[in-house]
Amino acid sequence: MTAPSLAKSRGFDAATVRRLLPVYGVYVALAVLVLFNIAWTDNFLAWNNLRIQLVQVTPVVIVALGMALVIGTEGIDLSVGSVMALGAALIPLYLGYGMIPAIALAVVGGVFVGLVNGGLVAFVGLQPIVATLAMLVAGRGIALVVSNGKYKDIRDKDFLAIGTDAFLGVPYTVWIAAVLAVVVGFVVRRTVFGRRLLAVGDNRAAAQLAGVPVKRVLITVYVIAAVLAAIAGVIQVSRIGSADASRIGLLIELSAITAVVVGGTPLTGGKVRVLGTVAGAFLMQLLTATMIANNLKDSTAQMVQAVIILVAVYTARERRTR
Amino acid sequence: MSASDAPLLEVVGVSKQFPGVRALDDVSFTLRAGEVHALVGENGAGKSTLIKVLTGVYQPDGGDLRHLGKPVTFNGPLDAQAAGISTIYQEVNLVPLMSVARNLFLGREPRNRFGLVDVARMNREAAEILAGYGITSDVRRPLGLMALGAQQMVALARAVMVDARVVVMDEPTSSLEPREVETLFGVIQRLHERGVGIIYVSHRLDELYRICDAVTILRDGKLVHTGLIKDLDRLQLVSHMLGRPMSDVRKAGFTSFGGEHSAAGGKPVLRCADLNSRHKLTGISFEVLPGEVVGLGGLLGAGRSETIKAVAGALPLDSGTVEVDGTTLRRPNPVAALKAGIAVQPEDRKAEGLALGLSIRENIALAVLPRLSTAGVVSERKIDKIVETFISRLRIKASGPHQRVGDLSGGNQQKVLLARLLATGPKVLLLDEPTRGIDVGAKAEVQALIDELAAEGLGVVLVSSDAEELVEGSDRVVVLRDGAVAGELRGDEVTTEHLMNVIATAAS
Amino acid sequence: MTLVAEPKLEKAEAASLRTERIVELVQRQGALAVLAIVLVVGLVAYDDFRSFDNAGTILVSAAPAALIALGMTFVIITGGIDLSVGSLYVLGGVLAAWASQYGIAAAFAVPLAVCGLFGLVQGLVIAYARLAPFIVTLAGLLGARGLMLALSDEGGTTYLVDPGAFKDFGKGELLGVKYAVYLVAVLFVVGMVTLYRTRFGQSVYAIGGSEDAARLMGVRIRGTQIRVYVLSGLLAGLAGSINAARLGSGVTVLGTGMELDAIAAVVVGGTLLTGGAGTLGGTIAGVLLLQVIQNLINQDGGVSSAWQTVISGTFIALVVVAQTYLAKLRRVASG
Amino acid sequence: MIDLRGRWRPALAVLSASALLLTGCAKSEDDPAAKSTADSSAAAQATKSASAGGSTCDLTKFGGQKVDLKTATIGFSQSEKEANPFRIAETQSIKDEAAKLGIPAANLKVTNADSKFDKQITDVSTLIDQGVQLLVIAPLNSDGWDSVFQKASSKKIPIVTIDRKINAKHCTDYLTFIGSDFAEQGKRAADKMAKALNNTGTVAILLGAPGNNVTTLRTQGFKEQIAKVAPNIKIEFEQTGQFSREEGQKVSEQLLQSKPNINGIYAENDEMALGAITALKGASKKAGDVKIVTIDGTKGAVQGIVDGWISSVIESNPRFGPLAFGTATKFFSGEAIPENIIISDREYDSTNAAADLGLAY
Repeated sequence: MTAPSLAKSRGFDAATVRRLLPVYGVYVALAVLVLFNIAWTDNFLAWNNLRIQLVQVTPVVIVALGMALVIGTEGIDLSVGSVMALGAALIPLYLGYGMIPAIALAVVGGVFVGLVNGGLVAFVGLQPIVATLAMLVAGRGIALVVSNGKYKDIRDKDFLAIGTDAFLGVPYTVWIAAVLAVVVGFVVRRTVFGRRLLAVGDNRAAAQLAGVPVKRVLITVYVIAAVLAAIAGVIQVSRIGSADASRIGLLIELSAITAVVVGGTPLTGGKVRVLGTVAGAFLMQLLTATMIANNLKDSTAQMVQAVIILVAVYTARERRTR
Repeated sequence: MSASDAPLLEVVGVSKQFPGVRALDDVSFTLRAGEVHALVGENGAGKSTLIKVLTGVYQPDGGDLRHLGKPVTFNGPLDAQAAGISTIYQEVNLVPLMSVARNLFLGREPRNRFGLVDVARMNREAAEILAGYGITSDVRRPLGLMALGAQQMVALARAVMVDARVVVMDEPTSSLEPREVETLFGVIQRLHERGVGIIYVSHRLDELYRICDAVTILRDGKLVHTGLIKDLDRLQLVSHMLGRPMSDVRKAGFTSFGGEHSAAGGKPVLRCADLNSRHKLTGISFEVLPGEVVGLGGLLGAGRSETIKAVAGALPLDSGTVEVDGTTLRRPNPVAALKAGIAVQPEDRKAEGLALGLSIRENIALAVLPRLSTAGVVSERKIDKIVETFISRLRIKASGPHQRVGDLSGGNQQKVLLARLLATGPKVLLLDEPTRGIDVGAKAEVQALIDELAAEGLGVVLVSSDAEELVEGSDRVVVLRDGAVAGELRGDEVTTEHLMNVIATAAS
Repeated sequence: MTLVAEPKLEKAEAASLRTERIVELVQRQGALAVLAIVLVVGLVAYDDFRSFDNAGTILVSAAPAALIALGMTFVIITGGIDLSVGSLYVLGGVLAAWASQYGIAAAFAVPLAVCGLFGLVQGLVIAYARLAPFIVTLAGLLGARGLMLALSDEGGTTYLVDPGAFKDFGKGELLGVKYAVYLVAVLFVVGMVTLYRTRFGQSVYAIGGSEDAARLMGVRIRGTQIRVYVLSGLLAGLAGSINAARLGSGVTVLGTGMELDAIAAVVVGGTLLTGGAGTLGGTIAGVLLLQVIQNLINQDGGVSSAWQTVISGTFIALVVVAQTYLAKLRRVASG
Repeated sequence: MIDLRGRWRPALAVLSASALLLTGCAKSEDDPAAKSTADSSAAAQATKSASAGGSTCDLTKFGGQKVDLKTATIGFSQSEKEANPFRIAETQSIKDEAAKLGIPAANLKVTNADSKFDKQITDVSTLIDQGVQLLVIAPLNSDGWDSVFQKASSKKIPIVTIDRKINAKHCTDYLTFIGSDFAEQGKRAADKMAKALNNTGTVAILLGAPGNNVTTLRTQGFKEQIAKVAPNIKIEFEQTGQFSREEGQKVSEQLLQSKPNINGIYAENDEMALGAITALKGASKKAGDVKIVTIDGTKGAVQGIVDGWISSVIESNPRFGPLAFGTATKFFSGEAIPENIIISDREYDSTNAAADLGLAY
């Protein structure tokens, strides 16, 4: 929106607000929360604090990016948390070969789960929620089996540096998330795959008849989501310094889905808002941070969160004019 | 029925406003007992809105609604149903997963003395009622497993089952075949005799003149004409609908096909040989020459749409070959078919044709994305170019290329779909009911376009339930029956009479 | 089309109808069939599995899960989903234990009222604000858990069930089977009658099958939606209640992942997540199946907890894949 | 149905290849800490108060039958996945002791409730159905065992609960509780904290999982004792770290930003403390800047003392095997068993951490 159009804001009536809210609602909410924190939370604007928020939000952002793509195809991926655990569990297993092979294998683990998810959805025709629910259960099991049920401490300096060191003052993990967000944004907006993905999400039968390789698109989407989740798992391991398959990524699917939906991507598919998703993840992160910083009780925190999710999703919902 | 003169249903000066559109503007309409009242107009004229006001789906912004002379307000479909108004919609609006009987009785199931649904009685009664409509299949089966026409019959049976005083029929014949249409007309006759008022919406002029007493014409949300249908000839009716002078309409005729195409001969651009698919197709063979329009005739369920899908690679084949320009498709699937130059326009444009939530631009470019991109990255410039070309060539009316396709009128949606097909630079066009559910003006444009494309040398396969359209638009007609070829009409044989003849003899 | 072709196709159609029926039966009762197989395997392989006591353990353990799955079946048939049930289950238990000091009636009534109200709010939001059930009940999951923590002093206080009628209900047996099992059985019968033989039940199927069609056919969409979420909330609260009676206290560390277990049981039982089709018989079979498998893993005793989850996940996938395959077969058979 | 020809072969290949890769040829880092765990008798539990004035229970009072442990069926119900050192050591200790006593592996039936309380109740019921003659339970929660007691007492099966107590009637519902006094652990942690901070400062608590008796008691004990011995220490922050390292780290990171004046962190288990250390490192704090007191006594935490990050660790000894089986043997031989067998937990601080590292688990 340019300045002149704001100037003649007589046209800025209820209808305009209604039209713009789904798109910009999440940013408004984010701004409100930031203002609240500036006013009430100590040291909020300190760079260190912002850095911590950025670092903590990265896993959710990365997972949510994949989730947004899956939701764009009218699917859902509940298995991301387990894939994170699997990626995490694979790291210590192969760190003996060095950092790169270990990360590569964690990614291969993600590809593996993604292929299974995608295969179940595309070829067998399972409901995404069921297919990935099965993988949610089995995936963590596999992660535990792989890691022998125990967590492992990591000592590889290079690997730990990913989680602790920074470039230009910004931690590597944040760079990684930013690059991934840009790449996903580019994929959605500018690539054949992105367009096809949206068409599949909007109308699968039509996409099929228009010559879109629907199955390949679906499988690719689930593979991407799983790979992103595995990367998030790797980052988490490097940050914590230990790979705990029973804990890593627990319930992250819910945070990711919330971030995506709050960001204005409808669960009905056919639309992906990458920037909105990132903003949605920040909103949820800032929300928890605010509540921890102000030492709210867990019970209050959860109830407040519930209400805010509802309000955010309500404003972000699509209003169809008929 | 009492001899009261009060009309069954009356709307006076009703208006209905939607964001940006005035769908109904001071419209009045009267339905009397025993009257079959045609409601006509182009798409977007306000017919559907008026029907929804009458059936309680919408509440009008202004004006009165009177039932048997008394003012009423319907707050929902239930209120209208309670007042004896039943509706049959164009697209079958029943629940496919529920059994036929449960669909028939939904909301008014017979109950036993414990207040529970009496399933045995319900099934028995359902079977009896449907037998009256010529349907003898098991009423306990899910409705979705029945043929479309039969489903429409169930919807009809449901609508008139109760003591309906008013029955609204929104294009009821669009998915019926001739025999079923006759059954429907029989039912309408019976209702007429019982004094039931019928509001009949249809694009098919023949039907209107056959069964209707009165006609109301809407255009752009306004009432244009209302009166007895016998006082209005066809040309007058069409000119009222289109808002064009009579002379223009006369020149154009009923369909806009120009007649014979100069199929210069040469090698067939499409050759299908012995297509077989279990339960659906048996030994279908035909060929299409460049510049030729080949019609696929036959009753609904005869295998027309299935044949189209099979050629387009969307229906798995047990055996048979599809050959385009002399090259046989190795593995029939939509991607391969498209690559070979086959473009298909499916019968149900909303379910299988368009991504309604996406823009015109995305829809047109969808099938040719690889061509408009380098290394998987699309070129916006190339897309813009191709989209602009087709928007102007097909005269797609929209606020711009970024408008959502779902917000367009049916005719423009169909054009977007055709634009997508043409953008692929096809050699063969498969058109399944290209003019169904679009208004008269758009229909003419689409028909003219088909002619034009054939003239450019494309092979066209045309499926249409509208016998006139099929006959006037095609150079040859291949008639199907029970998933097999029953006969072929060539040259002078391509007339409605011959077509009916082949279908009739084939069906016996 | 039927009018034309009926007489000729009769024979072929009769045959394909028969195939269709068989496939449909297997698909509907697939969970039951697998359950039977698993039971036979268990009976043959493990001595202790055969005991009457073990059957009782399976039934009584399955009781709360069965109640939750009962409500979930209604919700899923309408095409919705309810993620809040796990939290409502814990909340219901805490409330029941607290209320037991005022007698057995209060111990049942308070959780029912609160959880029913929770369901009502969710139903209202889903029906009127038209938000996706997934998100609404996800918020409900957080909200109900927060409420439970607030009531129990951040989980620090565990209310004990007062000795009295409510506690006796938890302990009581008839013919060696706990009262709760009878209660669940009765509720399932009531549920089946409601689902198959009342207009409300018909509306549930109609909405899930096609919301637009149902609306035009005069079904009260919002009313039905609200009612299924209330029902689901009530049943989750009741499940919490009977569990509190059994455990003798309002345990606060329960219920995580319960919603996913319930969804899995319902889906394994042959109910489509897309809505419009499903049976309560299948749901019972699904609940028991998951419980029996767990029991068999325990009987074996040699399976590590990591492998247990792998087995459960794979099993869910296999059953659902088999069902999808059968559904396809059915469509083919029906031509 | 599933069409896996042509183009999909690569996918299939990747699937099988990755499956192969994931299973075979793993190579982890060299593990210097993988020296044999000091399973010396020094690490075993020691009884602190075996008969601290409470009632006792013997075979006649309980009404059970004499059982020979060597041939008996014994059930052990573990509450959480053996993913953290405490649970690993606990289960291992039970199994090792059983083997030592010559109990055949088939007679020791082990279940794991995977942190689901419902499942633990069912697990124990199943164990009872299987005819176990002795139950060792590591309960997930202290309340909610009525149905189990009802079943077990009708069959007169003695129940030994370890590490967490069950709130129930001694000698009718269960035989004895073996474990630490959690409130006492909290109090000892408070003493250590007071000492480390010289009785003044601001302290944050990383709470355990909410709704857990361990959390409740460790918090309660700590707060009471701080109020008593060091009223000048203010507790300014209490947030749950869910007993996990990841959450502990996250919460500590937030804490260090919003309350930079914090001098001490009391973590209710070692995992959260280790998370807090990572957070401190991330905030460029040096070892000792913030005093950390924690409970459990895992190797990682004791190493933390050696490295200077942690002030002291109160042990919660998980090696219940010898004591549990020893108590059961005594009971079946007719001896009276006290209601609570409280073990004496070690504590580690800078004076003994390096030397006693081998005792940690």
